[in-house]
Amino acid sequence: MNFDPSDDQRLLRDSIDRLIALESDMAHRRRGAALPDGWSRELWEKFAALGFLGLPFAEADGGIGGGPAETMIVMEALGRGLVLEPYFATVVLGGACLRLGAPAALRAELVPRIAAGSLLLAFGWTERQSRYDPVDVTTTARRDGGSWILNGAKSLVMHGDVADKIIVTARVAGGPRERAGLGVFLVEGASAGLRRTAYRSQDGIGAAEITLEDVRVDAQFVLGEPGNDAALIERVLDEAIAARCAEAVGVMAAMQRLTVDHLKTRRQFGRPIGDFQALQHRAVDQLIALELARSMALLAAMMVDAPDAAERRRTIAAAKVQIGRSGRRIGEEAIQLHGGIGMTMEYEVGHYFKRMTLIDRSFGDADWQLAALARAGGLFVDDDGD
Amino acid sequence: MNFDPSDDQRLLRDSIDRLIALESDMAHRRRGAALPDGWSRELWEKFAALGFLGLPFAEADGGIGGGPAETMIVMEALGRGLVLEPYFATVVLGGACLRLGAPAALRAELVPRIAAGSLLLAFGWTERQSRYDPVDVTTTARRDGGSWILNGAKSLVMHGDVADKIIVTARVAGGPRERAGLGVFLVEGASAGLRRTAYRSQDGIGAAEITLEDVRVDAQFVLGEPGNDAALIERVLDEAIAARCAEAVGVMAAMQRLTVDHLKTRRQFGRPIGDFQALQHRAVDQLIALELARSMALLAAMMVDAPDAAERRRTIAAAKVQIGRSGRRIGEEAIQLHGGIGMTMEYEVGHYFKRMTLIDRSFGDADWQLAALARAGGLFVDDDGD
Amino acid sequence: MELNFTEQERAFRAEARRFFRDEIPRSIRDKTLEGRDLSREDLVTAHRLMNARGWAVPQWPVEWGGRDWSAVQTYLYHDEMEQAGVPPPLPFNVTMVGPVIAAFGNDAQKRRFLPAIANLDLWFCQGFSEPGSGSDLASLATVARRDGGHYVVNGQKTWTSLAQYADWIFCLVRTSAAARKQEGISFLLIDMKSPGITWRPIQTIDGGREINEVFFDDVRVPAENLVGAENKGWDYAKYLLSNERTSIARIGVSKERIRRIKRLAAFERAGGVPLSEDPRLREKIAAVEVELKALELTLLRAVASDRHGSRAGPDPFSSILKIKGSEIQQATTELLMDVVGPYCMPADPAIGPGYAAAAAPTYFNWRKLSIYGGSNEIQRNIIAKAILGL
Amino acid sequence: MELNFTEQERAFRAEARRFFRDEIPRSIRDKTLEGRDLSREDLVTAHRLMNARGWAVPQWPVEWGGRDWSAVQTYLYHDEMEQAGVPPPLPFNVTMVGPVIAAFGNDAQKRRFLPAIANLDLWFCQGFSEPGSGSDLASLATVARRDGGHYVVNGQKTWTSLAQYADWIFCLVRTSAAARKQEGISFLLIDMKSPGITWRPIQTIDGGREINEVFFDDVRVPAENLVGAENKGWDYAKYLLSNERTSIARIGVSKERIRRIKRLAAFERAGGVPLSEDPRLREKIAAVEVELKALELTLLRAVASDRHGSRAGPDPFSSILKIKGSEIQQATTELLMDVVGPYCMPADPAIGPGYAAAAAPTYFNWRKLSIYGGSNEIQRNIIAKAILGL
Repeated sequence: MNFDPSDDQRLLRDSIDRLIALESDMAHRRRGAALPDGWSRELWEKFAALGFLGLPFAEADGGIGGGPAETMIVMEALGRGLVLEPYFATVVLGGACLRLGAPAALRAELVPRIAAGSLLLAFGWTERQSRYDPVDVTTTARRDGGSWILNGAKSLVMHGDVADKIIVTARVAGGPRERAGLGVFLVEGASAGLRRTAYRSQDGIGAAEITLEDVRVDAQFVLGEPGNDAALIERVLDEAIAARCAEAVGVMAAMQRLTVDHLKTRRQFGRPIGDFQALQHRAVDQLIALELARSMALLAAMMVDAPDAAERRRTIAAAKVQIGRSGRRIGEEAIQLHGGIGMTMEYEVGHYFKRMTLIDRSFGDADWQLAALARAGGLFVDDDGD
Repeated sequence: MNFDPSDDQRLLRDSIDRLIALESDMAHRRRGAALPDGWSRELWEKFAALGFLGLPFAEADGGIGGGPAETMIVMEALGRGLVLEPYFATVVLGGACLRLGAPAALRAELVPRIAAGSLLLAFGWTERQSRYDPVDVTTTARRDGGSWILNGAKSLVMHGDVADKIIVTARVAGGPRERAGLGVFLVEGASAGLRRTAYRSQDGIGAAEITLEDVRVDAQFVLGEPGNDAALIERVLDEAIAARCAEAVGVMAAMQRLTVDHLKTRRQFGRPIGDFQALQHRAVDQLIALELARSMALLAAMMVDAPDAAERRRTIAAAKVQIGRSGRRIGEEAIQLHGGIGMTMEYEVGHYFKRMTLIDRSFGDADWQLAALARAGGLFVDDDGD
Repeated sequence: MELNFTEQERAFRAEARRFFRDEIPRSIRDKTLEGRDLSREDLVTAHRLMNARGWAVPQWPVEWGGRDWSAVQTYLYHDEMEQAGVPPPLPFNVTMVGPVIAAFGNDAQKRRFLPAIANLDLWFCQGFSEPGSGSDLASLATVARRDGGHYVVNGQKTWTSLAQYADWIFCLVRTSAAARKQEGISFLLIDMKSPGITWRPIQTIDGGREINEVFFDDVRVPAENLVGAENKGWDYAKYLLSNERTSIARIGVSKERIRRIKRLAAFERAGGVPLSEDPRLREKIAAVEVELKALELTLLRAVASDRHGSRAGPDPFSSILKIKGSEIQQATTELLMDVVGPYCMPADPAIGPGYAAAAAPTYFNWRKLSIYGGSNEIQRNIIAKAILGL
Repeated sequence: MELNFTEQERAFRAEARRFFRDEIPRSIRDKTLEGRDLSREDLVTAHRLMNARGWAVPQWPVEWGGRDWSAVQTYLYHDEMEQAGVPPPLPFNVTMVGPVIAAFGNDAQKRRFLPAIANLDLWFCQGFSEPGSGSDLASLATVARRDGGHYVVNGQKTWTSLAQYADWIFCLVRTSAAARKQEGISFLLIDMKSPGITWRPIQTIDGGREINEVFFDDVRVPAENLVGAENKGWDYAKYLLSNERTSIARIGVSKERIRRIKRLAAFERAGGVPLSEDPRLREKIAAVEVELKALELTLLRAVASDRHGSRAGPDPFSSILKIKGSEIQQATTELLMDVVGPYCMPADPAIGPGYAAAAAPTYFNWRKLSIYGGSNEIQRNIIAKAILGL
């Protein structure tokens, strides 16, 4: 057991940190947000040039061959920088769908384009009624000769506004909320019958509602094995959650640092407010919440590849619970300890607070994941060897 | 609306306060606890002489005619004094059973004896499997001519060790946990077939496990209307809960006062520890918890007589939730802020902490009552006029 | 002890309920209830309807339009107003500057300002906080230098709500560099159209543009606009802030929000079952209801023992109401997010059910409740000192 | 980054598990797991079995019986010991006085004491706290006056656990009235049979009689029993306390308790249904499990980056482990009360299921976990200063 980064990982971290420091300060973000997409294609090209966009893909497919630890390093930095670019949607979420579900030919075709920055993906897995349940799918896919015809609507598709291709879940058989009968399809964004309603989320990230009316998907764009894809979908989502946990740690660490800085510099009653013991103790509780979250984000990264899917699910649910709880506590306290200035868009901490809030509310909030964990028997089950 | 006590209530409060101050300090309590019953018959006689034992009964029955507000005043003082004597079991719980369930002749016979201090009661309503559910009764009562034959076991009967008569719930019809089919019977303590296992509770209060084997109860000792007594039992228990809420307020107020005194007198690092802002803020949170609890104890007293049983149940459940949560918080913080000394039996605060813990765990703990409240629709239902 | 409302009190509640629900336009009330923004016109309309009935300034002295209500009546009035979704009469006018002028102003000021304030013919905003003085309000640095019949004001105020609508601003300004910083502060009324005043909106994290910075650059203010005595402004400010704290509990608002959340939960489903049947959510809501009920009773205890309504002086008990009231209001914003689930995420344009749109912005915005009006930390300091004697 | 245990580490865990479960008597382990009191003999038996295997003092220097384990191994050793319900080797000997003697004692002291301490031939107790100095330990008032070849000790210690079993006591005593109170403290070893020592048990609120007051009345202590330099005792005490804090996290104890609570929940029914199927209880337990797992990983992060095992100096990170570790242990005591329900109330004789008897006493007793070893408030002060720089 060794939590220290390898030399390569250290280089990766330095590289992404440098990029974030240079290109994702508040002024850059504001400029990016004002662009038509809500983010900067220019910065995206730099991501590509530095190799970040091919990070998690196999070298054989044209990627860099990074694993969950590498993704964690990058995502934490993206959280620290409140990056608006579609890294998570394209490389992590879309990337996982391709890595785990796409046939080799399709991977060989698409991975180099992702790595080059010329292909954006999104993953539509929620629907209006589904809340956070990935098997609550009513969108249908029916076979039509060699291809599939999709009908339905996917909701809250992160970066679905800009994605060139949209990966969607659909039901090929089975009733509502049945695990059996799900499929995953790669839909061309410009398909006839696909309509998007673009919107911005509370944290400035673009997204879309997507409707599918007799949208045709050819056989080579089918991921996984239609009818049998629940496990694939859950695996992709757990991988995504682990990455979001790392992003959240970056967000929390920034809020914690900003708060301590504020306590040291803001003076009231003739001294830095960090002299007040009640505030000191609350800053300590922020730090503790951060360290617990960081630990669980690490654990989530460790478990992405775990052979036992049930154990993976339990652990990643637990990580999301801790992230949600730590994040809410750190965020609310960060605003409170900043006072009025923390409530303004002109100051950084509020932006982090909003991103953190949305991370909690995406992919199953803390309550939802806790319920899932409890149903699955909790973390310490029978005599499990540790 | 007027929360100020009337002149009579003020006199009552002064009277009980004086008695508690004189007779229920730590030294007296220690002596009482060492007696065979675990409390002082001598003090009990003073309760009688001062009229406290007849307090809630109608004057026509030989009582004083006090209502829930008067019981609240006395119970709060008993909590402040950590009284060990069986006031709650005999006068509040047993008394409510008689007032609400006994025929006039029986009341006329028994109330004067209670008021005189020569009759002790207990109420056995829980069983091994029932946890806090008063309709989960398996003890049976079957009619035998003019009398009833009881079989079964009642558990955790407060002051059941010393009670002269024990009021028990039993099932005359119906299946497990059915509301219909319950009866309430006044059992002579010396009955053939009644066996007690006496024990002391964690807070020093005596209690007993009671088994009933073909115990005969004559018709005149039947309370309520056998087969139809669920509402009576619930009414009695709600009245008891309201009284325990008041007792809890006395306990909490004592812990809060002791804590503030300790913060003012204990010196560390060259100054009273009450100078430390982190401790100040926690003492403030104790005070807030106390005031919220006091408010809900008042509300519970107001609602004991409410005509709408469902509304009464909801409100009293809510009061018990607040009492449990405030009590745990105030108690745990009181021990923590006292440090080591608070952990010792030689110092008062730990005794209060234990009593508070047991109050929470009796008559439905905070979680149980919260669940009951939520099932009943919560407190603010439709457009309820306030 | 009489622990129920009297017949008269119940009748008054019914009257208030009728008035607020029947005579304040539904379109305005719905905006409040749904967390949407109200226009200046909405606020003026509601305010003037209340004033027309004589209900805009009930807590003022009778000669200036007050009603001499009991504290319980005042409570019922607020409770019904809040539950009906009626925006309260402009607090800067009614709860803040009005009572200060009525208590400490001279006759000319009372005649000039009070009727206009009561009818919202003049809109006041508040100039207390400064970038350098938030919790430590007395450290404020905006200076008013006497120059003949005028004060010349220089400095900057911030966190000024609705300055964009305001005709006047009431300000704390430093008129003397006294030894104790509290002793050199005065309370000035300033016309927002005075040369030298500029303001700039500050966007808050919920996306709103309600608060502003206000800058004073050699602004000349007639000396007659000084309220009370020079250098005594700190006392007036404390008086004002303690009035604000009680009303900040906003129990009626929380009641209405909880009822609404429970209604909305029936429209949302999880796993095919209405969320209103989910024990977890129900218990989470019930836990907030318990605290709200406890706070309401606590307020009533304070109110019922106060025979003089809200005109009594500062009361450390009001700090308890402020702390818990703000915490409970904040808790309701989290409950609403729980109900709308992932649909709290979209911002612009709104996506998902209409009631979801305000969930996250309100959660963000209401973080202010534990910050302004004296942060909850300051309230705890007050209680520690004034009640606990620490 | 290698985020899994190595093959060797897994093998070591298995070895530790086998040893603790097969070779420490089940009767002793069950007492720990069920929250019952252990006798002196139980503690001695378990301790000596571990020492016989060379596992009583693994973190000591190798020449005195240490094992030179990696920090991960040390963690696994504690984790398996705790989960098996094995009482740890007497902490006063092994974690407290032993490492101080090994680090700061002279050769004669090491030879005389270390082997005896390691085998529990000598039982040490701790004389740090005094009635007037708890959190402010450095304000201690017990005086040791030099008189020829002896110190003469007068004063009182308190909160001394298991003094009734002890042969010796290690004490902080004041040897100089220095300007800084930390500078006049020395670290003395005192034979409990010395004339002038008396002790008195203090009953704790769980009913236990584990802690004591110890009185010193002109107790003559040979000067050779001074550890290290005179007036340098404060440094040794800080060294000692930081060792204690890490072990206080007791993650293995919490793991075992949670598993046990989940097992017991299957024996209890509410409304006819096993409590283990109640979603509310399950989620409450799961919430504690999440924090426990997070704390375990946090400890592993600290441990894995510490190549020198627990012999490294004071570490403010250990304060985090102490705070959360104590909070989680306390949370498990509430969960057990939740499971046993009203059967946490009976005390004497025990009533209800056997596993209920220790529920409330453990809840009461474990309040100490956030008080002793430097209260959680003191730990927060340490973190604020040492990590946050406030």
